[in-house]
Amino acid sequence: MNLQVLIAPDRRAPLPAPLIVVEDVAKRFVDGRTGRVTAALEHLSFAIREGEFVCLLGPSDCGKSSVLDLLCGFEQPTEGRIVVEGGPVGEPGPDRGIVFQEALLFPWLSVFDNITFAPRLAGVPAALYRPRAARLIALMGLDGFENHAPYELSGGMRQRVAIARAWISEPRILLMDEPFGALDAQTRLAMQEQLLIAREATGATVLFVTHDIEEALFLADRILVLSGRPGRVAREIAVPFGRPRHYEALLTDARFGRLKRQIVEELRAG
Amino acid sequence: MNLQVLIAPDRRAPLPAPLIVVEDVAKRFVDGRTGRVTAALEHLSFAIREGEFVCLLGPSDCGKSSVLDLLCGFEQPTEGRIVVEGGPVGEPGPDRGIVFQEALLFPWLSVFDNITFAPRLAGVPAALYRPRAARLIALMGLDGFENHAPYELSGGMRQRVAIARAWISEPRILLMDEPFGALDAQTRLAMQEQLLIAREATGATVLFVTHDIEEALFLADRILVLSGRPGRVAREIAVPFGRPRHYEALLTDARFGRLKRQIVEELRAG
Amino acid sequence: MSRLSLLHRALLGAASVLLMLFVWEAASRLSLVDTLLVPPPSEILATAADLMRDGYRQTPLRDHLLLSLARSLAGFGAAIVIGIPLGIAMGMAPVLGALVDPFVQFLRPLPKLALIPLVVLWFGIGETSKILLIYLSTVLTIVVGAAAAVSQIRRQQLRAARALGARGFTMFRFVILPAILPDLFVTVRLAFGIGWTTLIAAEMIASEAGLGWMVVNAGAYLRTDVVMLGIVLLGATGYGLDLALVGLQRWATPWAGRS
Amino acid sequence: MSRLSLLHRALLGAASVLLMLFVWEAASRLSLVDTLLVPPPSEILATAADLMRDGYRQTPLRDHLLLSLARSLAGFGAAIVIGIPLGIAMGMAPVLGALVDPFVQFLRPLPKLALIPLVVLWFGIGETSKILLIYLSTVLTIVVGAAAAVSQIRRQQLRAARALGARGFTMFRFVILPAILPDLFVTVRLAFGIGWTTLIAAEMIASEAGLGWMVVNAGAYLRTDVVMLGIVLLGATGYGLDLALVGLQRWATPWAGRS
Amino acid sequence: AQQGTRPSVVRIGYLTAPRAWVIGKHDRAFETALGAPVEWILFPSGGPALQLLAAGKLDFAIFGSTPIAAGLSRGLPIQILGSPEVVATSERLVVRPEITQIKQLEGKRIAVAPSSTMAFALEAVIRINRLDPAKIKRLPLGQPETIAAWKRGDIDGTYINGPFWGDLLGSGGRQLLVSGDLQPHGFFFWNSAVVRTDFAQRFPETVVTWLRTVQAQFDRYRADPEGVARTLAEDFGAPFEAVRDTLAGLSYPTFQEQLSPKYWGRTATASGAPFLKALSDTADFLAETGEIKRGGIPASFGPFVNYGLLNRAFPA
Ligand SMILES: Nc1ncnc2c1ncn2[C@@H]1O[C@H](COP(=O)(O)OP(=O)(O)OP(=O)(O)O)[C@@H](O)[C@H]1O
Ligand SMILES: Nc1ncnc2c1ncn2[C@@H]1O[C@H](COP(=O)(O)OP(=O)(O)OP(=O)(O)O)[C@@H](O)[C@H]1O
Ligand SMILES: [Mg+2]
Ligand SMILES: [Mg+2]
Repeated sequence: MNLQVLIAPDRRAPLPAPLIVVEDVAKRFVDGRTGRVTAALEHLSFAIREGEFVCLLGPSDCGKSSVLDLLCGFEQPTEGRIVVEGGPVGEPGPDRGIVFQEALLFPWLSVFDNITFAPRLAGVPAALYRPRAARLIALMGLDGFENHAPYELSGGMRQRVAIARAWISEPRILLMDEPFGALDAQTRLAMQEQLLIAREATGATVLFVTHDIEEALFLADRILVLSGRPGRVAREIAVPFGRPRHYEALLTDARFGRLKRQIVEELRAG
Repeated sequence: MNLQVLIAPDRRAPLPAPLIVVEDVAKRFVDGRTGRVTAALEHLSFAIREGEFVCLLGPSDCGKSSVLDLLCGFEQPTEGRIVVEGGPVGEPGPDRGIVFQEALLFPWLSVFDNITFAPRLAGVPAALYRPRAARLIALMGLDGFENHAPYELSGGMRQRVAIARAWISEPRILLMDEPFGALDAQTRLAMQEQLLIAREATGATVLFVTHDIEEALFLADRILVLSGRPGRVAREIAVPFGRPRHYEALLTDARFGRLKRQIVEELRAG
Repeated sequence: MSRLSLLHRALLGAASVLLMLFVWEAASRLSLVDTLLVPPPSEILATAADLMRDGYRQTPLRDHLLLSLARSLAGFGAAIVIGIPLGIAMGMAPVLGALVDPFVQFLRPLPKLALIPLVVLWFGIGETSKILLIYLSTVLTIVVGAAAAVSQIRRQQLRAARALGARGFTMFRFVILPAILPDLFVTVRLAFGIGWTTLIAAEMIASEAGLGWMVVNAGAYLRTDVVMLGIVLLGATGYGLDLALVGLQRWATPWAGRS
Repeated sequence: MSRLSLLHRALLGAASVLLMLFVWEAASRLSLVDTLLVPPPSEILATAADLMRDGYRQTPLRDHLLLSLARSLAGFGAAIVIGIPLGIAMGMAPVLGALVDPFVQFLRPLPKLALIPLVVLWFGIGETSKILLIYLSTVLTIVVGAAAAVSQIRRQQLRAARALGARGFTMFRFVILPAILPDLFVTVRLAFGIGWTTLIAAEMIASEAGLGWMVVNAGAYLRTDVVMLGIVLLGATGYGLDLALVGLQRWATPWAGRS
Repeated sequence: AQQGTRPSVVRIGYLTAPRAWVIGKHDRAFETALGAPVEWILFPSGGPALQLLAAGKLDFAIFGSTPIAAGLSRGLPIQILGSPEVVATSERLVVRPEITQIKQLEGKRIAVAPSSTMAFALEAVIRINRLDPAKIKRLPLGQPETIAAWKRGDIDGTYINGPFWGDLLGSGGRQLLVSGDLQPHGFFFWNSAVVRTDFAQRFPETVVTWLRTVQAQFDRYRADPEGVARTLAEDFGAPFEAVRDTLAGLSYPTFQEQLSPKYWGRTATASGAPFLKALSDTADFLAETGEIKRGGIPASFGPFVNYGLLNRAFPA
């Protein structure tokens, strides 16, 4: 399971500039019929440098998914400004890999066709995407399910297909919304390790939403802890561990337990 | 958050008889067009006594959701026999509370109407279900969202509404498929505690699917560890902790760590 | 896809209609179209003024319109009230569906003109027959649309409903009906178009008023100005009713596309 | 809801049709229905045998049927090929939709009989006009159905597609079209019913063959046996085509209700 | 094509109902005579015929005087070429047996096919017998529907053409009168031959030949009514008796007769020949009921009759 799926030269810049800037953003949803306002985010500010791995951690409904929607350009901020790659947020494309909280597979496509959707659309030759797809299918434990329809999959399988579908294009920016939420501990660990390996290879910038503190500590360069709704950055934590990381080693690291407790308290307070 | 939601006399029998019996069950799915067979379960056998709290633990796609579908009568076993409450599996009703892996809320109903769906259908007077619904809404942290539509909720909120919707009828049997999967650690812990309290009060029999070993150890009387696909019971573990349980206490309990490691190994082997 | 506000839609629509009318009038003036068969908008307008003042065959223009509307809405209302439950029942109970389906599918594509003698034989020449013909032409479409919509509800959603105790009527009323509501609106819009189309056939039964009758009658005498006026009124009324249905749909099914 | 196999459906349907035919024949023999206007099945069968041998107005019965089928399928095929992309485009681009909508909604509910003079004026009395009339009556329904289906696709699904690079044509071809396929089948079934209904109107344009023409022509001579035979053939063919569409739908959209 | 040359195709419209002259379609008599291919175009009633003519899809047609009066009042560019078929017994007023006198029609419900010569004939009956038009409920109803309504007892009578009256008379209906009975009162109902004006201008010779050919067909019918009826019945897939009776229900004055002062005369006179006057009466009646605009009715229909070509085809 230690395949290097996404093979590309290390593009990590020597002096990384902010790739994503979120400045004093508020997002309020107005119900079309009643006019009722739900504030999801208020005064949210953060920046992500190129090549950084940032985890967004926060309680349920604090606005994590809303942040991703804003960064993808699916929603517009009610207030504030968002800059991605030096400009306004454009339409997302396969260079920005997105894993939604739901799998959102195309029900009319097989597992294989779902995974290869983006390269096929982009006209990438089959000779190029086929081996990549095969490796991802093996990696995701989907062997033998290539021709299954999405409705024939288990919940966790669907999520894995969605991950493979986003990864196959080797995106420079990865936005992932609780991608490993429906996976058991072992599968999840394998996925986490693969994600780190792939990131190492491509130098992709990752914004990773999770509600699992240990996961955030294992993966991230930096953790943004959001407050409860309406979300804003309650705390920013630089993760001190070097890379590559090993889960077993981390568990015995004193800083790991301390940071975890710190975050738990932060979350409890927010 | 320590409300006793489901108030009912303790119906736990002194000598509990098996309420659910699964005997050598196989479940294979046949693709309607290609005839391709996917074996989800093979030689699955277990029994659950009345009032028991059993966790179903297993890797992704080992057939956990399929087991619930069989117990609900939504699917028929390809082989083997299932007995629920002494008879064949009947249509599920509100006396059997089910929380699906997906929230499956009714999109045309508000949060409140989703939660009170079953009692309203059953003709329970509003005076009776309203206070129960109010307590559940508070418990689930949904205050102020009573009139929101499901599509205005976050992923975790949707799951909490689905849980409230199943709990409001105080079911004698609770079948839950990774109900707390999309929740952050803190919310999840609160939910787990509430589930135990409610169960204590009603004496409900619970079958709880999870991929989280600690969750299983915290909640269950007994854990059924399933093998990888096709699933069968690889191991049965009686959880030795007394009740009421406290998470902090468990974490320091030596048996907790040992059991956890045991299960991890079991899963890795399966 | 993104939505325009209804006002915005209406303005854009009005603009494109005005442009079309302008082109039509210009084409007539330049003799690019035959004005005997296709009178220009100005002449149609004059005829409209005429008929509003004097009526067409003793009946004021407004009454022709109202009578046709009343007939359609009666037939259409009955079709909704009967067609939706029947369609849902056929969708919910496949055996019932299989038994009734041949009749529905047999009758549905039948030209309603061909049914006129039978309708008269069994239901006479009064309003009943006219309304019945409109009813027949819409109810079958609604039945098919409703039954098809039922078969597209997510199974998991239905399982969730069953697990919460929904059965038979409660399943129909509280789960299936709302679940197919967005689809039903489409079906009802399509069915309404069909019903309105049938107006002419319906008003061939011993009518002396109504837009459909007016169009046929005027056509027999080459009163193409009246025919065109009738067509414009039929089309515009149909369009107006469709707009109303779309507005109702937006209001009634805010979750469509977001469930 | 659970599905019956197509064979099972067909058997149940056949049983209920046979029962109906039996009741009809019995009612005729007992003089409960007027046999002049409603000849019994046995007489219709005799007429069918007659017309198969000698033809109706020099044209074999089979050719009437085939001609009508060819006309409908041509109009209908054109309607599908043009209506689906147009409807989807209107659904995808709301401004386009708002501009075109008035014409679609105006034309859609227009009785096709009323359009015959215009169609004849612009397209003559040949096959073009007949096919055009059937085309017109179906394409607008398909456009509306397709546009409405687009607006019901889950937004999140479209977002996922956009995130994977689907835009414009690729969005249309690889996402929207398959996403609305189950709905499209329903729309097409409903539209086909409408197109078949229009056959009579279409074959009123200077025809000398075709089922619709046969029904109208025989009516003028009180040949109710031929009229009834025509009705039965029209209905049965419509039913058969609908069955074929349902079969195709099941085969083509196995995910319907399970996405 | 230049004036005087032959048209590349001649388009002839004919009614769904059986007509004697259509026997010429059966043996291609028109093709032979005209020396040009002929397209036979079927239309179900006068209204569609007007539309086909207006759209320029027909060159010749023979159909009812009522729609022709309406079409001319709308400025339809056609010319009248006589009246080879005059309604005699083919259209009849049939009522319930208890109605024995025309006066009893008051308070009754009479079905009549809308915008047909019969609708006009019913009005003539009312006028001739000084009935109160307000007291007679006239129901516009197609013929098969009329049969159905009769069987239900929804109507008390109908002015109807063959073969439909056959069944009504067979089931106890009483025939009060036929259209021919109205002729002494100056009410004529007939089918005119018409030609598109521009066609007549471009191909006068063809019009002349066509007229003679039409006359030849009627002559054939007169010589052998049964044989023509049989051939037509086979062609039309209609019962022989129905065709025979329908054909026999019309009278067929020759063109020579039509050009006599009893019908059209040989020139457009100011006083108006009976048929010209009947055409004006028809138009007036239509204007009265609101079907056509009074302003559109020509002072005389004389200018719309192509006396020139008629005289050339059938010199006195
Ligand atoms: N379309 C919408 N209309 C109204 N309110 C919305 C909408 N989308 C999100 N919200 C609200 O915004 C808040 C944040 O939602 P969001 O989905 O971003 O939370 P989240 O942090 O992703 O939660 P979870 O961990 O449960 O997925 C919630 O209170 C939710 O109700
Ligand atoms: N309708 C179906 N048709 C074909 N195969 C199916 C169907 N439903 C489930 N399966 C297969 O059965 C196996 C078990 O699925 P199930 O959903 O029970 O797994 P699970 O243990 O719940 O997994 P997860 O934790 O990922 O939700 C999977 O391999 C899946 O592909
Ligand atoms: Mg979320
Ligand atoms: Mg599962």
